[in-house]
Amino acid sequence: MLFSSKSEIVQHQKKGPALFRIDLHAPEICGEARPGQFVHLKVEERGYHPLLRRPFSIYDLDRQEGVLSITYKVVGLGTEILSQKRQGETLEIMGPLGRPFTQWKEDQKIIMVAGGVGYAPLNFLARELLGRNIKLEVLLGARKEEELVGEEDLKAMGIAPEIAVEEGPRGFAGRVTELLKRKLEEESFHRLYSCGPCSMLKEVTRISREKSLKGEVSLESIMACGVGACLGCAFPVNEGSSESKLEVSIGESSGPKTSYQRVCVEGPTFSLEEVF
Amino acid sequence: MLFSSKSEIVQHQKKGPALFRIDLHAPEICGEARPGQFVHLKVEERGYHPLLRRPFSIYDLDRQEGVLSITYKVVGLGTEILSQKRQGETLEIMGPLGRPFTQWKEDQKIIMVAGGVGYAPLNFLARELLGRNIKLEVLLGARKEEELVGEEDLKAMGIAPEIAVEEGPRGFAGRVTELLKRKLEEESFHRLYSCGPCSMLKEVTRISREKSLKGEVSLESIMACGVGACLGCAFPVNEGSSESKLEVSIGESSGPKTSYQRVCVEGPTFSLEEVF
Amino acid sequence: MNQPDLSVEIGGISLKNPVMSASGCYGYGKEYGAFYDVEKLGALVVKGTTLEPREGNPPPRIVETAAGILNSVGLQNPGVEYFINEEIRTFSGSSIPLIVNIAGNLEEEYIRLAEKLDPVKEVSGLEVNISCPNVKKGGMAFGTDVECAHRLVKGVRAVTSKPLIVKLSPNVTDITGVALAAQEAGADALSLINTLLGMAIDIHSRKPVLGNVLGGLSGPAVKPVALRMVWQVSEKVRIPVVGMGGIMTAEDALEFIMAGASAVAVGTANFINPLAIPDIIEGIAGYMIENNIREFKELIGAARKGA
Amino acid sequence: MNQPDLSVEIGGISLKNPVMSASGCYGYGKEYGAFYDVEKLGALVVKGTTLEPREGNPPPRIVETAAGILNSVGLQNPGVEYFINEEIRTFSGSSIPLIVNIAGNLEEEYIRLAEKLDPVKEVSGLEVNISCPNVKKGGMAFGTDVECAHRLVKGVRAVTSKPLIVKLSPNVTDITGVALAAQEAGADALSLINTLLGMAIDIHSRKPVLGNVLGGLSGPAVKPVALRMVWQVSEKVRIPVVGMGGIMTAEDALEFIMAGASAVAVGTANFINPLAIPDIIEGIAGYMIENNIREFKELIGAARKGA
Ligand SMILES: Cc1cc2nc3c(=O)[nH]c(=O)nc-3n(C[C@H](O)[C@H](O)[C@H](O)COP(=O)(O)OP(=O)(O)OC[C@H]3O[C@@H](n4cnc5c(N)ncnc54)[C@H](O)[C@@H]3O)c2cc1C
Ligand SMILES: Cc1cc2nc3c(=O)[nH]c(=O)nc-3n(C[C@H](O)[C@H](O)[C@H](O)COP(=O)(O)OP(=O)(O)OC[C@H]3O[C@@H](n4cnc5c(N)ncnc54)[C@H](O)[C@@H]3O)c2cc1C
Ligand SMILES: Cc1cc2nc3c(=O)[nH]c(=O)nc-3n(C[C@H](O)[C@H](O)[C@H](O)COP(=O)(O)O)c2cc1C
Ligand SMILES: Cc1cc2nc3c(=O)[nH]c(=O)nc-3n(C[C@H](O)[C@H](O)[C@H](O)COP(=O)(O)O)c2cc1C
Ligand code: FES
Ligand code: FES
Repeated sequence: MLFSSKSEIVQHQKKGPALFRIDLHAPEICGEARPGQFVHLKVEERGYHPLLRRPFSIYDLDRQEGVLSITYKVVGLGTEILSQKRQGETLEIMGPLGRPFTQWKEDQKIIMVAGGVGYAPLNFLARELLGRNIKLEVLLGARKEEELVGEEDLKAMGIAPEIAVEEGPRGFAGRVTELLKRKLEEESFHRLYSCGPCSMLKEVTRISREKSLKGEVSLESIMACGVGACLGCAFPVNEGSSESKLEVSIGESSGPKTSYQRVCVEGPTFSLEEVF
Repeated sequence: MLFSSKSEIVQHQKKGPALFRIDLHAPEICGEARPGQFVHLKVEERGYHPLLRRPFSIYDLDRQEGVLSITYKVVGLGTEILSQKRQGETLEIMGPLGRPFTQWKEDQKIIMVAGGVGYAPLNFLARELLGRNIKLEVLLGARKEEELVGEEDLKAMGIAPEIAVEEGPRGFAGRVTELLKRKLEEESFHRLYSCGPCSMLKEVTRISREKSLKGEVSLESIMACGVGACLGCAFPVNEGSSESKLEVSIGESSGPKTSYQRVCVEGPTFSLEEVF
Repeated sequence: MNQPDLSVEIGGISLKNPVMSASGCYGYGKEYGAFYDVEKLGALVVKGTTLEPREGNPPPRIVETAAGILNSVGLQNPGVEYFINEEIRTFSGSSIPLIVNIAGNLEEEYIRLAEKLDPVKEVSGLEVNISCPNVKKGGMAFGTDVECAHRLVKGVRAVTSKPLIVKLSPNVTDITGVALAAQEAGADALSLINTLLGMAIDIHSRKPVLGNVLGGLSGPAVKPVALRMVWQVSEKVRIPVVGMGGIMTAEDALEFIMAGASAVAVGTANFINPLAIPDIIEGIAGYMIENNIREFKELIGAARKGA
Repeated sequence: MNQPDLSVEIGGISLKNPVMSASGCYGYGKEYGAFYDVEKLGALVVKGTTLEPREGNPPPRIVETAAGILNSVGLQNPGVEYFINEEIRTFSGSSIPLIVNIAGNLEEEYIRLAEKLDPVKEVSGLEVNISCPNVKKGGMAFGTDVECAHRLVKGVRAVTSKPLIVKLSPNVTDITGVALAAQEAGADALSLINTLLGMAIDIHSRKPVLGNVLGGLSGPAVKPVALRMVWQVSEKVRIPVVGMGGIMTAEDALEFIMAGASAVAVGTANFINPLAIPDIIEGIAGYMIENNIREFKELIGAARKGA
């Protein structure tokens, strides 16, 4: 059974001008959750504004304490309401949802590329990978310095991420994809994991393909149900590369044949071959 | 100009199981407000649930401090949301609205009849009448003892109200209208003011008419605009007894000719001749 | 950037900005005059006026629904004679266009109304509310039948030279058909939408909530439907469209304008925010300044351009 | 009081309680099976099924509006063959009625669909979605024209003995006309409403939000309109009506039932509360216990009794 119930906010921290971290007591979800999965939160307890739940990646887990964390950026009404919740209040939460990142036994050296709050699902993954003694390099990008997410937590895990800030002045002054390109000129990796804005992921996919680097990305989409029932979150996925039964090819599309897949079930994790 | 803006909650007190008093800093409204008038409050600052404002009588005023009080009962979503507001938060408030109680110079002895939270507009009136050294008797009724409103405040003004609690055990065990009937058998008054549930006001009107006692009642109605623009709050008022220009007689009604008048402008105060 | 140019012309009526009051939601303008100078409006649309006085429907007349309200006011108004003899005076000094919304149950009523209002110089235009039940046609609204609508508008057109804005009902299968019929019959502009027919039931008393059983739905809940209809109609007609239905903010108004409306009207929003109309006017100007748009007209139908 | 009797019959299909899933909002039932036992439902209505597989519309497919959502999923489904060959297995052990929603752009598609599903024993009934664009009639939906609707239902009726629930579109002038036509053509029950056609515009990109421009509005925003239509239709027809549109709670469901619906369907609510359906079933039972109502049928049309 999937879990859907109220969870208490055990901590709510402001992490940046529009950045927050919430820790929720949700032992039922913690037990099963895997990196790359997400939870679906109801931010408004009364009334219908906003009506729908909001999806957030699992940022971190404390299985012992049964505490699940998310890190989010305030972008609209839902996240604005969320940001005003106080410790001790409860939130309706359902999860864990979606396809987790795949982890391969043979991988020894992995690169992660994150754009802003897109770092969220990668944090939980990083913790697991490090537990497996994998060599990990992380590239964090953002437009502005204050939009960077994860540096502190990575450092606590013993990882020094490389930083790209478009508007400077810290780290590499440009896009994180440019940093990735340079990195891949110098070094090789067994796998790439990435999450961030769509335009970034597109570029990451292109660069990785050029270098024949395999990996997975985590996509976002507007969601209604979050569990596969509404087909609202569809994303065009390249055919033949996935195993979903719902595949119906999209006739008009040029390029490789694609079919619409559910980001909430077949995703949000997709392989680099499947997308764009 | 009518005032419509945000006002700070300077105090919010629980007065009974479902009864609250809010004091708002609203000097612009305090200046002009008269007993019997009301304010229109927006209880939800974000979103459209509930969509409309909620009307509340002015319970008390401190003109010096610019503080306006309302006393309200939680009956649905709007009052529920209101009850969760904290001191220091703000509320959108507009007012003062509606027709105040008329006060006659010649009146020396006045009786008030209140049903539950219907006491609200009478409290402000009582304070003014007492300032004019009028002899005042107040009958407070409720179904249950905990629904009584005003006793404490009246006592502070030096008035000992008579109590009728339908379900006992305090005071007169029955309806406040029965108490009124008995009272009017024994004594006479120059004027009656009353506010409470519609069924009570109907009975109060009937009893007063029998005794040729003049006076005014304060009515309630579902309101949209609160300022006379929508005609949503209409109540059938006996013709000839009012001066509104909007009078259009209601053909089908039996009994005296009536026309629909706006509770928010021609009311909420109506004379005993005008209603029922 | 200087104050942007918000002016627009609707069927021959010049507005200094594109925001009007919606009929029935703004009385005769006096009520909101207590909050701000009503001369700020692009145009003042007053409430539905009938030939004879109307008492309106029994209460309750209002019930809240999710992000909307149902109303069954039922055209309570003192009649056109009273309007011309009494109310009109208050507009003599006004510099903004006054638009009178007219309604009836018979074609002849509309024609008589237009005849009576034609010589009144304070009146800048008529909004013909064709959502009323057509008594001769068994109670279906004039605005739900292409032929009825055409004949009605043609009849009114024949007796007045004042600009005619025909107000369409959304309770139809194909609003573009009625829109085209009104245009062909001589409408100078269209306004849409009127309220969607709805109801609510009180499960405790097990009765309909409204005294009149059915009511008209307005407010944010109807916005997606209103916007779709404005989009569909403005694609088909060559006369200007006034968009309304759930406009609460400048952003909402801009959606209608980008869908193809040349102006907007604001109804239910006034009840929640008495300053809604001036706030919306200011918000549109702000958007134009931010986006470096000099003339309001550039925004009309902006979302259609690529479509 | 004992557990009240919630059972009801809809066009020959016996339901143990009056709450079904709304088509397209509940997948094939598996998804919500992760939260509770789907056998709790009165009936399971699965998503719109077409003759050939459909890819659906380009994203974005969902946009939130005030108390509602617009969707433009566009009938994405793997086609009837896949349904019969693959999906149907999962229902073989099920004790609750399975209702398949069928859709097409041509009359023949509906008829072929009904023919193919007629012999499938797991299928208890067909819900005929007549809101689809009728390609031969220039794209207006089958359900917006009385004659089209009549012919379509008659055609389907002729090829299947399974109970037929005809699902009506709310985007019409007079829903009772279409309802009566469907009844006359042999429908065993009616379900209403499907989504209201709407749209939203992104004022920053100055484009329609949905990939498909127009979408269907559902959720609490549409409830007053849905309720009115259920009220109007159930007054006119003698076959049972399944009410839906914005039902979020047992109270909402009871409004539809008191308006005249014999059963209800729950769509959008599932997305917000995955336990919406069991909560609503429980809530209806609770209301009956509180009000000493033994048989669910006593509640059907309760608000009409005095009217
Ligand atoms: C699987 C998944 C995991 C996610 N994880 C995180 C996370 O860990 N941290 C985080 O900050 N955000 C995450 N998001 C995005 C997050 O769900 C949205 O930012 C949030 O729903 C916005 O809600 P809102 O009401 O504040 O914004 P709205 O007012 O709804 O929208 C504001 C803007 O954001 C866009 N938007 C809204 N929802 C989404 C969405 N689901 N995907 C993409 N764009 C959207 C809108 O189009 C609009 O432009 C995730 C999204 C998905 C699908
Ligand atoms: C002029 C005026 C002055 C008022 N003064 C006070 C006051 O001082 N203290 C106080 O507690 N209440 C007062 N009321 C009533 C108060 O406005 C309602 O109780 C409140 O609006 C209910 O809001 P809600 O969202 O909690 O209830 P809802 O969920 O909207 O409704 C709950 C129940 O209350 C009924 N109701 C809702 N609004 C009204 C209304 N305006 N009049 C009558 N019944 C209504 C509904 O029909 C429903 O049965 C006054 C009403 C008016 C018109
Ligand atoms: C209380 C009320 C009264 C109305 N009266 C009229 C009217 O007399 N004539 C008319 O054409 N429309 C009338 N309308 C419809 C509005 O003018 C407008 O078309 C509709 O409410 C949608 O806009 P909104 O959502 O901004 O309110 C009325 C609406 C409301 C809410
Ligand atoms: C995402 C989504 C998909 C839908 N798909 C279908 C469908 O395939 N066939 C159909 O007849 N109705 C479909 N509908 C309409 C619903 O079945 C229902 O009639 C409508 O949503 C109103 O109910 P609600 O407000 O409870 O959602 C769909 C609705 C939604 C929101
Ligand atoms: S959000 Fe409903 S299927 Fe993905
Ligand atoms: S509430 Fe609008 S006229 Fe009284």
